[in-house]
Amino acid sequence: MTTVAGTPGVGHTHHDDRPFIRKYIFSTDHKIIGIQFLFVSLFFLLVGGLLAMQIRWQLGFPNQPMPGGKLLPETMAPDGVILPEYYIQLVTMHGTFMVFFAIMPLLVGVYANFLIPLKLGAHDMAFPRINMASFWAALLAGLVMLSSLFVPEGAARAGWTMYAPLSARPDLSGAGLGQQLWCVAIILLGLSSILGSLNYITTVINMRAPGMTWFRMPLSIWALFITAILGLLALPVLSGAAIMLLFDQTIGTHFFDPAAGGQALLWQHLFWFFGHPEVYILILPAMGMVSDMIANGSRKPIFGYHSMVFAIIGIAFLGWIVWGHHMFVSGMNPTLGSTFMVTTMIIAVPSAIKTFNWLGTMWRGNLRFHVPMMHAVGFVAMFVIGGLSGIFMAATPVDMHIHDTYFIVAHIHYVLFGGSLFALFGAITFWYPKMFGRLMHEGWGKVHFWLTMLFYNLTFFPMHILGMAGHMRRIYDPTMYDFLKPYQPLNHFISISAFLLFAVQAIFALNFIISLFRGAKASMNPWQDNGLEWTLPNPAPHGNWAEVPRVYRGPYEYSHPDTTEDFLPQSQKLPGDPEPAAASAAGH
Amino acid sequence: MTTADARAMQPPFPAERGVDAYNTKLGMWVFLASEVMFFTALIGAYIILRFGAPGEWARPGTVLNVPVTAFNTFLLICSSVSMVKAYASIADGNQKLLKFWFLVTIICGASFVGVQAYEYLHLIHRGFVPSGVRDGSELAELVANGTLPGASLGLYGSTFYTMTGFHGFHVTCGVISMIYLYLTKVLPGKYTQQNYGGVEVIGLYWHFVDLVWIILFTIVYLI
Amino acid sequence: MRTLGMAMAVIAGLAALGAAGHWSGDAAPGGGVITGKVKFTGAKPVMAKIDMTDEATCKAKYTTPPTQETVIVNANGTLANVFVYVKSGLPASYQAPAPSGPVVLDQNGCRYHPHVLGVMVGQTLEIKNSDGILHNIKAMGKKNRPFNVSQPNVTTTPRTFTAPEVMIPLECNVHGWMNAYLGVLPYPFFSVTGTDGSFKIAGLPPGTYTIEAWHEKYGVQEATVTVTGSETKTSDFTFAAK
Amino acid sequence: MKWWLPAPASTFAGPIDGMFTAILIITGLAFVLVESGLIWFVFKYRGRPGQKGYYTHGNTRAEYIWTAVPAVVCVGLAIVSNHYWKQIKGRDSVPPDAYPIKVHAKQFEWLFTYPGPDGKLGTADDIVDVRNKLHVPVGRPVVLQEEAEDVIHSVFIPVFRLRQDAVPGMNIRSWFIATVPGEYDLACSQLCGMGHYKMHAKVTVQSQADFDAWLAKAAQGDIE
Repeated sequence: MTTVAGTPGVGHTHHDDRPFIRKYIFSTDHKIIGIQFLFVSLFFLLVGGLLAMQIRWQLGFPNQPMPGGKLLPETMAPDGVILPEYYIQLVTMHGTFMVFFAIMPLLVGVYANFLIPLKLGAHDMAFPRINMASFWAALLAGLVMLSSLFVPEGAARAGWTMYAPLSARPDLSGAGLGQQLWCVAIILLGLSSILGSLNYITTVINMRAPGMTWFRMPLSIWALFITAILGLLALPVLSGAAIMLLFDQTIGTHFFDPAAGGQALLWQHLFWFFGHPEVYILILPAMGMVSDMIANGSRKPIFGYHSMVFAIIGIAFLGWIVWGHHMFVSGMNPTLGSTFMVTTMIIAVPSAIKTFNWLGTMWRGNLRFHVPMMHAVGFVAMFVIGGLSGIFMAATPVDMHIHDTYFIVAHIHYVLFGGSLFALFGAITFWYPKMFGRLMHEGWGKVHFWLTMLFYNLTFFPMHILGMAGHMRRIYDPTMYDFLKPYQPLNHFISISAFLLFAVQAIFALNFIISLFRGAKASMNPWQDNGLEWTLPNPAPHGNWAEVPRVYRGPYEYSHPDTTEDFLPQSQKLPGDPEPAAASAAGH
Repeated sequence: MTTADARAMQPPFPAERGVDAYNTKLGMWVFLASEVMFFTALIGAYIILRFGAPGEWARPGTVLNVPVTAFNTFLLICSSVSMVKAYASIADGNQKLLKFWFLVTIICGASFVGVQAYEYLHLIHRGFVPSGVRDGSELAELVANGTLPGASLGLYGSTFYTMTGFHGFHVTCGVISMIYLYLTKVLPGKYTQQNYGGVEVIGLYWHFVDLVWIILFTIVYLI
Repeated sequence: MRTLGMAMAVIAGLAALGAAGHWSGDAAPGGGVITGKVKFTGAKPVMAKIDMTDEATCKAKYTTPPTQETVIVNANGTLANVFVYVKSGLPASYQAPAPSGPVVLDQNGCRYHPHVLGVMVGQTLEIKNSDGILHNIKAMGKKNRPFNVSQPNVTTTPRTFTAPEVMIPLECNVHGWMNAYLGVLPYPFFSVTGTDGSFKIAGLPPGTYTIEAWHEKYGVQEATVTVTGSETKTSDFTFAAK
Repeated sequence: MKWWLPAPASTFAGPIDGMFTAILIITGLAFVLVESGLIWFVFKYRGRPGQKGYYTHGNTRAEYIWTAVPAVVCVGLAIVSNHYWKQIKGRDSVPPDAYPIKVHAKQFEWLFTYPGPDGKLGTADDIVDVRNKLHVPVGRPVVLQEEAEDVIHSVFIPVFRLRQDAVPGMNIRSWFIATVPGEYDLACSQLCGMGHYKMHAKVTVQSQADFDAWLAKAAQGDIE
């Protein structure tokens, strides 16, 4: 394409007369789809949390009737006492819901949808209808997964990593239909992710507003863009693996059946080839949004923007060649283990760069501790712990001891909860006004932050100790091991902290819901941010801009010496700023 | 170029320079990247399983009917050629030839699916199923008298049906999409010399499916 | 408290043992009766000892080391745990009576009691864990829906079966030696030989029947018996050591 | 309750615990550096009205430093890790005179097969399928030959710092030298089904004489 001459700017901001169902249910508007993802994934976050509470009950109070457990059917918890097969369903479904239906859609489904067009100055996604299909496929996948908890024999029960042959053999796992539904839901989710990703990628490449060059894109968009590429290339591998698993379960193929020559490790290779990029899918967008929030809260340009971008790209690239570090003790060739160990050690470097750059951003800033900033700083503090604990398991000999123990559980929760979820609490608060036109309550937001931070650390930090002692993952009753018996008080303590951690999330939920109706009306740019989205009214209208905005600079020009204000929106023209080239080509 | 045409093939608003491809075309390329990964997973699994298989892998032609599939491959390659012809026709603004070559492509594609369905039925009749060889079938006898290596046939069935099945599924989706485009766009003459993005995009998909088949045919039928 | 529970479990287990000694399906009163003994010839095989050191609860329930129950030859030279049942011959119009009450399968001392048992289609099988330690019950039926459930403590799980099947193997994977066999039939004409090696199938309508004796190691034997009126016919089986 | 690794009982514990401690110190330093920096900045640079932040886009030199230092440290750790990894798990690391014990893992039991007097597995004098009891002589290399019947299991002996998955269709060797006599736990650490938590075995490390005596008794069928 050489010219875009004669194409007028498209404005949709005239009176919006679409019927309710097209506007809020079967909407093709990226913002509505983002909000739909938000509600749905918050629901699944709650489901995942409820499952986690049951896990913690069993570990803290083994073989005691769970409060409310009598509501569960006999096949799950007779007389309220959790059964071993229900316990392993709990750990499986907790992991599955949190990874695939809560954190991933919260980060990508919500914020890629909501932010990419808004921050790039596009009127919508490249393919709005495909975008809508992506949401409905994800919702369907979630409902299929949810329904699997209620089928006879119960849900999938081979861990969220679904290691074959346990997952492939109903006679060995004790679950037939539940395992199949897991595969079906994952295939649907893969479809949804691929549809979403191709949309995000196309939009970022082709639909940036004039002047929004690659290196003027906010880091959140960079992260979401790279995440979309990871998702695009990783999810089909998972889908392929899930299809093979489904065929093994249903039509008698032998992919993972060693008795007929199939290979048990094939599943692990396929799963982790997807799974490690997936881990970065779950953290990169959080890193990107935290960069935006930290720059905003520090009132300073981000420190080392380019190295931040290259760190994201580096992580994404290295993320493809580290999958074997999940398999050091799996029986994989030990020489291969050495290779994966080296790449894994190297992937720590870009994460370190990002951490130091965040610190550099705060250095000599003029820090504003609004709720999003608190969560962003909390993210950095917690991500550091999660990142550093990763080095223990990257060191292959040490991994021999801590693999598949609570040390790993602590690590993944420091990254996913301390990392991604803290970033999400911040992001939800930060972009809430642009979604709903109101602000979440500041005071309650801070209370929620401090209580979450406290109970979160009380819950997950002691898990490192358990892991060092050798406490295995996914065991139903640790008290039957002599070497774990002395640690039961710690399990007890963790469970109580976990219940309190769950309970204080009610503050967030109530703040979220009440603010929808009673929150203070937000101004157009309540955080005094530079992003393009803050030049729109609240909530942002369908079609976003009547006139496509022009971009004159990068997104982090805070405390610019030439301005009196301490922020300088990307679309604000200063004297001497040249007009973007593409804009003049458009012939306005 | 009129405004309407431009909208179809270019972003309908001023934008920073992206790549030299309109959204749908770029989107298709991106989608095909994900398809590559999907088939990579299937083919990768096949390679790993075949190299690690217990005993000998069935020699080409002992289970599968190679000549029939070779003909089918020829059909699919023809359809790719006719797709190029259709594209070239509309790029020249020739509606008539577009209609002809597009239809040829559909017919070749549909025939491919038909021949594959026939092949499946025939194989299942002979006793070759996804789980290996059906007891008491013609192939089971061959295994019993030692003409066919039996140990790896379970993997052979698993990989064969999964790979060719998903390829067939892709061809079927392509044929359905082409029939839809033919009825709604090609026949009513909605593609013009200035606006033929749909033909180009479905063509990309079709060439990809064709390419995958050539790889599959080589590694599954010939090697 | 715990001792009391254990004592009760032992009593329950013994009671179940007693009940298992000679158990047959409930049949309507009257009708023909087929009875007989299952004899055993040849050297009595030695059953392997079961190492229960790992499960103190179970080990404590035995004074002498427990052995496998694959072949149990009675003192009178007969074979126990043979499932004898009417394989065919019932008129198509035959209406089986409703099963009366549940059948109990007890897991006590890390063994199944009884080792071989039968239920009617639709009849409740109460699977009981008297040990209070984890057992799982894996039933790999081919005609009945397979199941694999666990019992981490003293509890009872009811199950019913939908289709006739001889036999469904039951096993516990926590204790590899634990296995049992379950026959499911649409009528009450089955019996398991006990400590005297005899079986009794009662309440048969007149007819000519094929009866089959099934043993987990020695396979099956068939016999044909004709019953007219409410007479008692005898049909003995003999299994030889292999 | 001990807030540290379990008491060591194999030769692997030395390097593994040493590496653990070293990494703990390195990461501990990084942790203190970052977190104290964070807290210091939070107080030092807290916002004051009417003030602006320091306008800078970064400092290449600083970025080089904090790229290079973690890179050097990580590569260093990788080299050390690899050194011990090759000793512990490397293809050729198993001592040729290691005493072989076959481990057959199935839902939810460990069955150990000991070579008889001839010291070789797969011969007639093997003591087969000893359930949930692993006896090993102290101070002598032992190699476990792991196989799984149904699903993936994992041999985990915390005091030995030993973990190796047992995968169906594979025969995986895993060796160690026990150093301290005593009774320890062996646990399955790979989710293998509903009885996973119950799949454990007792490990008895004993002197060669005691071990031989036990083995002789076991050969008689007296495994208790």
